[in-house]
Amino acid sequence: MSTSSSHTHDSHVAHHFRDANHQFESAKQGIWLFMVTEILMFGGLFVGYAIFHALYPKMFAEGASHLNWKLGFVNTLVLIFSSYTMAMSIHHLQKNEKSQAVTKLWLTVGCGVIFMCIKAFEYTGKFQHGFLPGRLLDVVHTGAESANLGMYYGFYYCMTGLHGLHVLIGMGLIVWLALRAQKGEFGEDYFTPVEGVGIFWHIVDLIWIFLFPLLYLVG
Amino acid sequence: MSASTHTASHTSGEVNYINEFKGLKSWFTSLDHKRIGLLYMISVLFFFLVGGLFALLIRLELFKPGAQYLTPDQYNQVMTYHGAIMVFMVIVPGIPAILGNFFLPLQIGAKDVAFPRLNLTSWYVFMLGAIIAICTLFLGKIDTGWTFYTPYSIKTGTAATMMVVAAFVMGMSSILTGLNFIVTVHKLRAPGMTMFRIPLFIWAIYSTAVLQILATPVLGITLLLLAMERTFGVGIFDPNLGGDPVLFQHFFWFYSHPAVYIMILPAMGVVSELIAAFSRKTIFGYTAIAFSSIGIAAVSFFVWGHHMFVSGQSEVAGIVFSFLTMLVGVPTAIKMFNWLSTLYRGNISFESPMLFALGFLFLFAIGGVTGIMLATIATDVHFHDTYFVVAHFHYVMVGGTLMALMGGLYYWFPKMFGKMYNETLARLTFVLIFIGFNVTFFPQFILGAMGMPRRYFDYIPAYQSLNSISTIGSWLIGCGFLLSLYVIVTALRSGEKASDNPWGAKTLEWQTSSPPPHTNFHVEPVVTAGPYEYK
Amino acid sequence: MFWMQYAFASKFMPTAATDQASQVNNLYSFLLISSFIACVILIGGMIYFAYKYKRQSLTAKSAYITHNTFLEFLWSFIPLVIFLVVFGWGWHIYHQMRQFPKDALEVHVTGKQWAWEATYKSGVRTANLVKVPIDTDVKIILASNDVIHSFYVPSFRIKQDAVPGRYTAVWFNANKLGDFHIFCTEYCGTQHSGMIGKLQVVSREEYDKWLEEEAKFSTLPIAQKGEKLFQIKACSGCHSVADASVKVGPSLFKKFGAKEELTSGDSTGVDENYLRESILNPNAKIVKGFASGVMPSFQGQLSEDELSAIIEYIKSAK
Amino acid sequence: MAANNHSEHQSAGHGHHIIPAEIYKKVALALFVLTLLTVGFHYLFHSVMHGSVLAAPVAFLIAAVKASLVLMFFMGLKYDSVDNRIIFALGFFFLFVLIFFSALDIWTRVAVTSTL
Repeated sequence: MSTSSSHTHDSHVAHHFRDANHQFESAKQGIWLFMVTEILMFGGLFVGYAIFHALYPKMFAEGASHLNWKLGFVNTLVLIFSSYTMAMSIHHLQKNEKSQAVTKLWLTVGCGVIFMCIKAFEYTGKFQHGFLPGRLLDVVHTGAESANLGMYYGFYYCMTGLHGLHVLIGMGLIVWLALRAQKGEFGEDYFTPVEGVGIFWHIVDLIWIFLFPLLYLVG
Repeated sequence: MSASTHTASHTSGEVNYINEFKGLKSWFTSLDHKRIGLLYMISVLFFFLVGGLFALLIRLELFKPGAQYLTPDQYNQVMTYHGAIMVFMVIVPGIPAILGNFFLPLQIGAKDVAFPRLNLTSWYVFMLGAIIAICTLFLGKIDTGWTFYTPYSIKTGTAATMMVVAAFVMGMSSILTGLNFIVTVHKLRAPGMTMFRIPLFIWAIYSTAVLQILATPVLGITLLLLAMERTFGVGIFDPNLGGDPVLFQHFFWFYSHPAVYIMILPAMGVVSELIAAFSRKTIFGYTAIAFSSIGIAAVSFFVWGHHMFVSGQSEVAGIVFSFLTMLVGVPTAIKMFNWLSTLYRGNISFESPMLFALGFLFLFAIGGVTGIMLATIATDVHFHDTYFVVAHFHYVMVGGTLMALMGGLYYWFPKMFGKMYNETLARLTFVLIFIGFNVTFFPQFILGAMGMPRRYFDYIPAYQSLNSISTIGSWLIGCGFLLSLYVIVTALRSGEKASDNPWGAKTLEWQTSSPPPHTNFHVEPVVTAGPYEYK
Repeated sequence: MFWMQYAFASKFMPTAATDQASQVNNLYSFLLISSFIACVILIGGMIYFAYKYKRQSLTAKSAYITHNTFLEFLWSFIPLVIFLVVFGWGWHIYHQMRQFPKDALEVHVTGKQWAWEATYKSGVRTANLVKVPIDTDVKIILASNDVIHSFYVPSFRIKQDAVPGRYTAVWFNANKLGDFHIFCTEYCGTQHSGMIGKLQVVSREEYDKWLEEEAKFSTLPIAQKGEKLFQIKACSGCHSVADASVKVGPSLFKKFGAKEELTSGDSTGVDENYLRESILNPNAKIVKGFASGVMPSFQGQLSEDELSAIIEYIKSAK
Repeated sequence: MAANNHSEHQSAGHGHHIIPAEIYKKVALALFVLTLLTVGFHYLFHSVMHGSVLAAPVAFLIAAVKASLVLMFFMGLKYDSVDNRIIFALGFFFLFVLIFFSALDIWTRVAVTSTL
């Protein structure tokens, strides 16, 4: 077999792998499998959303009408841009352009910060006006017409909250990557963690791509 | 498996995975899949003991009608803990995490699983979940049954939220294990170990891992929504707020039906190994058994509605699910007949692992045919949620999985620890467990046919005699397991030294020393033939 | 010979008191027999092979048989055919269970923690008792007050969950007189196993007479009406009245006018207002030694008249 | 899965496939445009037509297109091994199974109504 024996065991390769590439491919498959579980977990929420959206279209429309789609729109653009910078950082690493890669990683973190700030701003607004999930929803204050509007906000907080948690975890991971990249630990020979976190970050983006129209626009 | 590994004899005092590093810390930080397998073994067997005690309590209370030792609320808690502990902490992690962890890399000729650090993490995550679950015992208890059906689980004042979080955390551990195993099977097979040369145990573990990956996340989100429901009353599963409690059952069984195959598939894998090894005969229909594992895994996702035939699910859905459930019967039947054919013209010996394997066939045959009775929609209407169901799934889960786990432990014990146990006592454990099991659970089929509902603290006098027999049987099972604990402990302390391949089996793990060295093989094996070449 | 197996199957099952139940029995008998044959083949084959091919010497050669396509086809195909036949048969019977006859006698049955409450069209209400005439189509419309319950009559081989928030239904046509058990088969909390009702099949005349007598209930003296309600609302499941024994909640025997120690440390006199509060808002004051949150609120479930009747009945428990 | 576990090496080799920066730029641009399109359609359906049954399907369709762009290029699935593509597709397939059967039940229930 054409096993490349040029770099059999460098420091990053664990003893049970044949070589760096073997390890990279394995790690990547692991990440993909993990992404499947993410898809199915968020998917469960989407299935619930779809079913109740079909059962209570008016209530969902009412819920969505209280959300500010402009904030969601800006956040969509921010996340897409961050996905782009994340992809580019790997691109730079593959070409061994280490400092550019570091810049792109920090840019990604920056986008994450912006996203979370907008989210926080949005949440505070909702809290103040009494748009809380389930039985906490302030019916009088919000002037809710549908009796179970709390369900919409249940979905809203569950989906965006879980997504936000993923953004935060992703940001933490990218900061860790950026610090390691600054020390020059990644390059064309070894960038497995960046690739893995990258895929994770894109899935976070991908989920938001569905969340934005479903929660803010269609409702 | 005629592998060209070195077969030099190993003298005692050789360095192996057990004695290479010393001290507790070396165990709790070990990345070695074998040591992690043992960590799982100790914890799972401990939880099994706890879950078993709860089971004995249940049977004790049901010895006679009326209140005996427990109040109804206590009984409901005991019943819930028995279910939750046995499902989430014993049977689901059982064979994959103990035997799978230990033997998956060995059987495919790898030095470790793909992600050793993740492997250790998954044990810690599992323990975290288990500890949270155990904590509920002291912080409010739980009485929902392991199924957490809404709206009861929303309304009950017990620590359901905490238990749900525990199940969520243990689910995460299950996902990580599954992920690890899939990549290991895909990427770390030894040279020459093609997918159709891996042992059938690996096919079973592999199919299980696929289920763990695909089904468990939905359980996660379901439990999360349930926790939300309890905390905020979002109304997704609460009928008072426009939600649908039956939808919860759909979500729950989307995981929990595949989960019963997470529990049984690895057992089937173990049995394939045992039957081939003790018949000294190549397995009949390797490909059919391998594909039936994958087939069962795939079809198991399409049948969950058979838990809901009378739940208020529509007639159409009920019929579709009944039809699809029948289809699962086919690969299961294939497996049974293939094992039987493997015995044909074999060279069969009856050491304790083989006894457990044959016991498995016996119990699984009964578990299987009663499964068809439950899949048939008209008869299920009568049997649903009665003791018939209880008996059926104990025949499959306990009679199947626990028999296979015990058989597997006895089979691989010499490899894991390099020591032999007392064979006579081991056979006695089989006799006790097998007889005790049938005495406990066969009467429950009849009780179910008579109409005794499950999760009953008390029952009408007509059911008494069978219940008493069942309770007596449970003591026999208890003695059997206590005896096996004794067999294992004495073997660990003063067992005779085992040879590298006491059974003369052909799979790769028997080609290395007992116990294996830290890196599993002294020389990387090169595989040139299938796993059961007894020519 | 079929009847013998039939007897074998039905021996363990409660009397089949409807046509459908007999049909289910037939299917079950078929399943039992074919299962028995399957087990004989599998287990018998296993024991036979184990005996016949017992190891004589370690070196003895075993046969080298990897597979046999024809056999494998057979034992996949034959079970499949059997399974499909069984499925079709099951479907046929189940379809009848779900086809509700027109003009059936409708009885509303509501599951609540922990009793079955039946309401007839004439307004007659009973607790843990469903009385129906023989040879009549009866449709039970199920609802639930709190959590999921499941209405199960073993003798009729019918079962249906009562799901809160919607109606579900079952129907039957009983062809045998007698009393049959109603069990709850969906776990519903503390008294799940005590939620046993009686399904009484009586002659048409007896049914009509009973219905008429029940209708007179509204003219009963107030304390007797309270006694009835005490049963219907399943108060009697948790509170004893005839003596001081404690069930789930405190006994009400000789309680009126007495003093109660509360968990809060205070004590209160038992008067009409205390009883009223304890029925409508049970968690407001908890008697010492009992847990909070056990008793459901009856707010909105009792009219003022009914409430007075129950209180009158408790007052009479001396 | 590969019948021969060494074959992964041949396809991947040492040099990972480097996706040109130009493609990333184009994909990002396309995603921006599609996001605008989503909002545009929302305006059309909501403010001009005052609600339409098409609103949800169209929004979902655009989101699906965007998601596949992210999957194929940013996540590099287009250039990845067959294994990984199958793995990821399985996730969506079983999600579909979940919604299909849940919906099948809910929309084929025959309503029973109270007659009191």
